Amino acid sequence: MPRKITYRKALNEGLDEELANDDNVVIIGEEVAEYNGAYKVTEGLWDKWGDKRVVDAPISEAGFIGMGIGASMLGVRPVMELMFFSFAYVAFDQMMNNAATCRYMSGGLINVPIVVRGPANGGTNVGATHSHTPENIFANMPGLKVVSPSTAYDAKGLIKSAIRDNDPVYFMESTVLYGQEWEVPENDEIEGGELLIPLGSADIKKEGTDISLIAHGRAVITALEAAEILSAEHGINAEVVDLRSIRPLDEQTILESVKKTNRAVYIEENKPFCGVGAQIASMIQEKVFDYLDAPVLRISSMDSPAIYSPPLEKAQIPDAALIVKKALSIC
Amino acid sequence: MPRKITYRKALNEGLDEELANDDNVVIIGEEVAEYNGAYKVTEGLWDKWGDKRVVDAPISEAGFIGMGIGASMLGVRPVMELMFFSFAYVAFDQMMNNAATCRYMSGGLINVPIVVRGPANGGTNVGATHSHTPENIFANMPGLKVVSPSTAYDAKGLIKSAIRDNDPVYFMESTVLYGQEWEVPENDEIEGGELLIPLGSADIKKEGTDISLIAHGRAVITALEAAEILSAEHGINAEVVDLRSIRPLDEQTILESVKKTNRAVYIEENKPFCGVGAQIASMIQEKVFDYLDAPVLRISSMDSPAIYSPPLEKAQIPDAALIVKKALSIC
Amino acid sequence: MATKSKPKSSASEYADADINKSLSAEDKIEFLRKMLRIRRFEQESLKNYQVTNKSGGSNIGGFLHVYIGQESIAVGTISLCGENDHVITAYRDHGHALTVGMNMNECMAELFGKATGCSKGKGGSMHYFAPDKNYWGGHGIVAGQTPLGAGLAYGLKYKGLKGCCLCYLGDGAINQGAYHEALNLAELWDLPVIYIIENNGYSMGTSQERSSAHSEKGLAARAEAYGMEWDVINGEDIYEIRAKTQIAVKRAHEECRPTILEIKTYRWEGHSIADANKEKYRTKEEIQKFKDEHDPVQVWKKAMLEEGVITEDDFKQINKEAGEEAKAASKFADESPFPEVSSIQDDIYWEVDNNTEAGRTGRHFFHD
Amino acid sequence: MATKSKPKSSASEYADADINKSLSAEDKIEFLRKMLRIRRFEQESLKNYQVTNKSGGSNIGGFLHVYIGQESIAVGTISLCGENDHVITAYRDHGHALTVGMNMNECMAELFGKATGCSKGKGGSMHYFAPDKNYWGGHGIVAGQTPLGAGLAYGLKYKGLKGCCLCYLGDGAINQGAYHEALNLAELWDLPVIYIIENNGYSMGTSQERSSAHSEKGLAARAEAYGMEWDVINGEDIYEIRAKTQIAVKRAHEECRPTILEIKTYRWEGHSIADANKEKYRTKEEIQKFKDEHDPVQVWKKAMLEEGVITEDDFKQINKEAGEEAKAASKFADESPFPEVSSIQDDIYWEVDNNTEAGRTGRHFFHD
Ligand SMILES: Cc1ncc(C[n+]2csc(CCOP(=O)(O)OP(=O)(O)O)c2C)c(N)n1
Ligand SMILES: Cc1ncc(C[n+]2csc(CCOP(=O)(O)OP(=O)(O)O)c2C)c(N)n1
Ligand SMILES: [Mg+2]
Ligand SMILES: [Mg+2]
Repeated sequence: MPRKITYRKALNEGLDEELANDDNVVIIGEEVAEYNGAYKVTEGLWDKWGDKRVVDAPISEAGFIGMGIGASMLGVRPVMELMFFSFAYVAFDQMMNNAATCRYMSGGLINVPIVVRGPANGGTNVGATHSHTPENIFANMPGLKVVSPSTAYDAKGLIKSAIRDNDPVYFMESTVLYGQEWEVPENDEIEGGELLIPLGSADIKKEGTDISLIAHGRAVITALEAAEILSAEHGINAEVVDLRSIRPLDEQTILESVKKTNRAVYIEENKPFCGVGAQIASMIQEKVFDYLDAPVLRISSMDSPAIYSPPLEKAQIPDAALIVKKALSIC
Repeated sequence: MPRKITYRKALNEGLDEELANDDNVVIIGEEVAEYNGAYKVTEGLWDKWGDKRVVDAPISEAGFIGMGIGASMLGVRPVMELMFFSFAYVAFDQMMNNAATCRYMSGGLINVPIVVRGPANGGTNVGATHSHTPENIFANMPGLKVVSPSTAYDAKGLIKSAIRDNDPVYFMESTVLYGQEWEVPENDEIEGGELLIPLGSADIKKEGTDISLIAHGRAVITALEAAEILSAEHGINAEVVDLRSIRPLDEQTILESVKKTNRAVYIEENKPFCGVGAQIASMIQEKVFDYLDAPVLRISSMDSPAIYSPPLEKAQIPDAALIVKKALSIC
Repeated sequence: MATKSKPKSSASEYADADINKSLSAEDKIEFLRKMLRIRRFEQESLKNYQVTNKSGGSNIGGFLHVYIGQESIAVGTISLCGENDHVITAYRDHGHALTVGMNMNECMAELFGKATGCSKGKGGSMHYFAPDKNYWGGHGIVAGQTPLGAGLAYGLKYKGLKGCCLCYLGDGAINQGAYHEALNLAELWDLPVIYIIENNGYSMGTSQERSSAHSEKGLAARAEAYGMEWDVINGEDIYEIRAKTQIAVKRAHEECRPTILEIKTYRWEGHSIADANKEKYRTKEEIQKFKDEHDPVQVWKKAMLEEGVITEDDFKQINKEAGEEAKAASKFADESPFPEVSSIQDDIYWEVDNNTEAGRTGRHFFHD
Repeated sequence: MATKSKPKSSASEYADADINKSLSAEDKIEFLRKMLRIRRFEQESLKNYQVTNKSGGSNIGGFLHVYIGQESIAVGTISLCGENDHVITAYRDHGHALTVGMNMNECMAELFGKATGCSKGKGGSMHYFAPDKNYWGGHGIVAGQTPLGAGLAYGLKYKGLKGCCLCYLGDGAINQGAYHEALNLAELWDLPVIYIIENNGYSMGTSQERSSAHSEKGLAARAEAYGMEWDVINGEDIYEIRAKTQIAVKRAHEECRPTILEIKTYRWEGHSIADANKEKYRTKEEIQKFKDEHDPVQVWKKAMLEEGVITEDDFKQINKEAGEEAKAASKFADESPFPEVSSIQDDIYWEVDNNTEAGRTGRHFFHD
C-alpha cells in the first residue's frame, strides 16, 4: 500500500534530502533549529545536521534574507524560512531588488540560488497582518520564481527542485495543509531514486471535459471538492488544473484544458485586484478566445483585509459551494 | 488664452493650495525642503511655509512613512514624498500593513489620511532598482487607494483630492512627464474656485468608436499618440480611456467604452505578470463578453528588470508603434 | 519608620521618590486591582482558548499571547499617563488595554470574535484598539508599531500638546530595522516618545542572548548610539517602574525628548498558548523560580501588606472581584452574536463607511 | 630622520605602522597611480555626461555619482585585500571598481550603455560588478548592500575561508533599517565583515548633522550598541587608513569578528552630476578649502615627494598616463556597439540563460 504522509512531513523530507545532497544547503530562519520550527516543518533537522546547517535567526527578516542573498552569490544555497510569508514585507526590498535584479544589473555575472519558504495563507484567524498571500506580487517581478504546492506529493517534489534551482525561488505553503496527508512514494519506489517535480509544469489533478477549474495552492483542494459536487449533483465533469508553479507558468497545460472544456474558472485565496487569476483569465481570453463559450470567471478571497473572527474568516475564503455556483453560472 | 503649466508645477500648486487649505497638512520627505525636492516638485514650499510644514527627512523610508502613518491617526495629514516610488520597497510593511489594515483591525476606529507620492516609472536610465512601477502591487491591497495622473490638469486635481481623502492614497507620478505642459485653468476660471478631480473617475481623453485604448499614467500619452496614427494612417477612430485612479476604479466608463467599440487594448508601463492590465482585461471579458469582437489585448513593459542602456530602455517601454500594431491586429 | 528592618524583597528604594510619595492608599490599591484584573482576565482567556465548546471548537482562534508575569509594567508605566499621553504596543496587548481603561467585556468578546468586541471581532487578540482612551493598538508585526509610536509623538508635538507616547516592544523586537529608523528620527527631531522594552528574556523560543548583540549595559543602552537617554528598570517593583519612567515622561513633556527604557520581566506562559515548547527552551525550575520569587502581584501585595494599605482579606476580595469580572466577561462574550457576514466589507475605507461622495465614486472592492 | 621638522600635512604618525613600513616604493607609487586613475576616469566621465554627442544627447544617461575627493579610501582599504577578501559598495562605485582591478574600458563602456560594458550596459554607473575580482557591486538602494556584505562574510566563514568582506556605505545610509539588522547579525554570529562608512559630510543636500543622531563619538561608534569594535579614520591619509583598517582586517581574519570604520572624507562634485544645488547646501569656500587643503591625491603626492619616492616629473607622467587611459576608454566606449534589443531578455534567469531543463520548462516571460 502506498504510504501517506503529511504536507509538513513531505517538506521535511525534501529539506532533509537536500541537506544530504549538497553541503552548501543551509536552513536559516526564526525558530527553525532548536525549536524545530514554529510549524514543525524543520522538525529534527537541527538535531540531525547541527548548528552549521540549521540556524536560528533573530527577528530581522531584511537582515537575514539579505544575508542569505549575499551568501548565495558565493555559492552557499540558503533555504530561508519565513515564519509567515507575510513577514516578507519587512524584507521586501531585499527580496525584490537584491534577489531579483543583481543578475540582470551585472549582465549575468551573478546568480542568486536561494529559496525563501513559509506559509502564505489566510484561514487561521491570525488577522490581517499575518494572512497575506503575495503570490501575485512576487510573480510580477522578472528574475523571481514563485511556487505554491497543493499536496504533500507536490510539496516534496517542488521543494527539492526549488533548492536545486539556480535562481531565487519563493515557495509559498499553507498552514492549513501542513497536517493533511497524501500519498508520497518512498524514494526506492521512484525511478531515479527521488521525487523531483520541475518548476513550470502544471498538473491535471482531475481530468474532465465540461469546464476547467484552474487554481493554485490550497484552492486546488477546494476546487477538487467542487468538482466532486459538480459531478455528483449536476452531472458536470470538471477538469481541475493545478498550476503548482506560478512563475514559470505552464500556459500550455492551461490552454489545452480550456480548448477541451471551453469554459474556465480561476480559483485562488489571493486578493482579487491584480491577483494571479487576473493574469490567467486575461491570458486565456487572449490566447483561446474563439474556444471560449463563456467568459473566464474568477473566484478569490473577499476583497478585505483578513478578518479575525473565525466563522467570518471562513466566509472570506472561497469554498466549494461558491465554486459550484460560479461554475453553474457558465455551464 | 488658457494657461499652460508643467505637470511638476501643477503638483506644486496643488500642494501649495492644500498647505493653505488645512493647517494639518505637512510635507515630509528626503530633500523636499531646503533642496526644493530632488525633482523640484516642492520648489519654493519650504521658503513659503517654513520648517514646520515642509520637512527634510533622513534616508529612513520605513521610519518616516511609519511615523507619518502614526501622526495621521492623530489627525495630522502628512504628504510624504518618496524620491522614487521604488523606495517604497524598504517601507513596504509600513505601507501595506500599518496604512492599510489598522482601520480594519480596529473595527473602524482609526483612519489613516496620508498621501505617499513620488515618481513611479522607468525610462530615465536609472536601472532596475530605481524603475519599479508598483501600481498593481499596492492596488492589490484593500484599504489602499492608488492614483496615477497622466497630465498636469489631472495631477493638480487629483493631488488635491488625495490630500483631502480620509484614506491612504498612493500617488504615482512620472519623472518623464514632470517637464511637460498642459492646460490648467487658473482657480478663478473654475466653478467652485479650485480644481478637484474625484478619485475613482476615469477620463475619456479622446472619444472614438472603433477600439478602446485604455491606459494609466504616461501610457495614456503614448496611447493618444497611437490614436493619432491610427486615425491618420489607418482610418481607425480609437477612444482613449485614462483610468486616472486605479483603485477606486471607474469600471463603468471602461465598460461603456468597450460596449461602444467592441475592442480593447490595455496599455501600461507596468510589468505584465499580474499587472493592472491583467485586472482590466479579465474584468472586461467577464462583464461584457458578448460585446467583444476580439480578445482584449495587453501591452506592458518588456518583462525584464529595467535596463540601463538608454536606447535599449526605450525599447523596453511601449511606444505608439507597438500600440498601433497591436490595435491593428484586432481591427 | 524602621525601614531598615523591612525584609528586602518588599522594600523598594524607590518608594520614597516624589512620584510615589504622592500616592494615596486608594491609588496603591488601584494598582493591585489593575494587576489582578489583568491576571484573572488572562487566566480566563487561557481557559477559553483551551476549552472545547458546544460546536466542538475553541472559543478563541488564532494566537493568544498572554501577559501574566508582566502586569506591573503596563500598570506602573501607564499610571503616569495624563490626558495627552498615548499608548501603543505589540501583540501581547491585553494588559495595556485593560490598564488604559478598556473593559473586560469588549476585550473578551474580541477574543471570541464577536460583534461586541472592541474591534468588532475584526482584530482578535493581537489587535485591541481604543483611540478614545489614547490607546493605538495592538500590532502584530514585530516592531512595526515603533515608527507609529514616533508618529503619535510627532502628532502631539505638531499640534502643540504637552504629551508623550509610550511605545512598548519586546526584547526580540529590537533587531528590526524599523525600530532603528524610529530611534534616529525620535532623537534627531526631538520627539516625545518613550520606547519601553519589556525584556522577558525570550522571543518565542530564542533567549535574549541568542537574538541580540549588545554591550554589557543592556538593550536600552543602544540608545547611546543615537545620543539618546536610557535606563534599566526592575520590572517587579512598581515603585521603581514609576520613579524611573517618570523621569522619561518629564523629559518628554518638558524637553520634548525621547528615552529608551528596558524593563526586566518574565512571561510565565508560553510565547502564545500554542507554544508546545515552553518548558523546553527554558527549565521548569526557571519558570517556577520566577513565579515564586518575582511575581509582580505578590511583590506588590507584600509591600501593601507591610505598608498597612491592605489586609489579606482585602487582597482576597479584590482578587475575587477580578475573577468574577473575568467570568462575567466570558459569559458576555459567549452570549454575544458573531458579526454579520455583510459586515466583512465594512471598516476598510473611511470614505466608503461614511458614504461620502469619494466613497461612492468608482469601485472599491473587486471580489465579484 | 628629523620627522619633527617635516611639515604637518605630509607627516603621518601612521607611516611607521608595520603594515606601512613593509611597503615598497613601487607599492606606494601604485597607490598614487590608482588614485590618479580614478580621478582622471571620473573627470572623463563627467565630461562625457555633460557633452552633447552627435545624436544630440549625452553619452551617459541616468545618474553619475563621481568619487573625486574620496579616492584614498578605496585605494587605501582595498590595498589590504588578499585572495579571499571581498568588496561591495553603494552606487558611488567607480573608484572601488577600478581599485579592485576592473579596467577603464569596461567601466566607461558601461556608462555609455554599451555591450562591452562590465554589465553589458544593463547596470549603468551605479551597478558595476566583477565577481572574478571579488567585487560584488555597485548597489543603488541606500544601505541595501549592507546585508549582502554580511552574507558574503557568512559565505566565507561557511566555506571555511580565511577572508573578509569590506562593505562600504555613505554617512546618509546609516539610518536605514537593513544596516542595523546586518550589524546585529554580524556581531551576533561573528561575521568577518568590515563596514566602512565613507563620511563625506552629506547625503545629497542634507548635511550629516541633519540626517543622523549620534553620540559625540561619531557614526562608527554606533557599533557599541552591538558590542562591536569601531574606529574613526582621517581619510586624507593613506597610511592611517591602512594602519587602522588593517586592525579590522586582522580581527576579521583571525577572530572572525566585525568592525565599523568611519572614514572622514569629502566629495568635490555634486551628489550626482545632476545636482544643481551643489554650491547651495554648502559654500564655495568649504568646497575650495577641501580641494586646497585636503585633497588625498595632493596629500599623498606630497608625502611621496618628501619621502623621495617620486619626483614632480614622475607625478606628471603618471597623471598623464592616467588621463590618456581615460581618454582611450572614452574612445573605446564610443566605438563600441549598443547591446542588441534581443539581449534585453537575457541575464534574468540563470536557468534560461543556460538553457537547462528548468530554463525550458514553463513560460518565464509574459510581455506578449
Ligand atoms: C516581522 C515579524 N517577524 C516575526 C514575527 C513572529 N513573531 C511574533 S512574536 C515573536 C517573538 C517576539 O519576541 P519579543 O519581541 O521578545 O516579545 P514577547 O513575545 O516576548 O513579548 C515572533 C518571532 C512577527 N510577528 N513579525
Ligand atoms: C532607500 C533609498 N532612499 C533614497 C535613495 C536616494 N538617494 C540615493 S543616494 C542618496 C544620498 C546618500 O548619501 P550617503 O549615504 O551619504 O552617500 P554619498 O552619496 O554621500 O556617497 C539618496 C537620498 C536611495 N537610492 N535609496
Ligand atoms: Mg520577549
Ligand atoms: Mg555622504
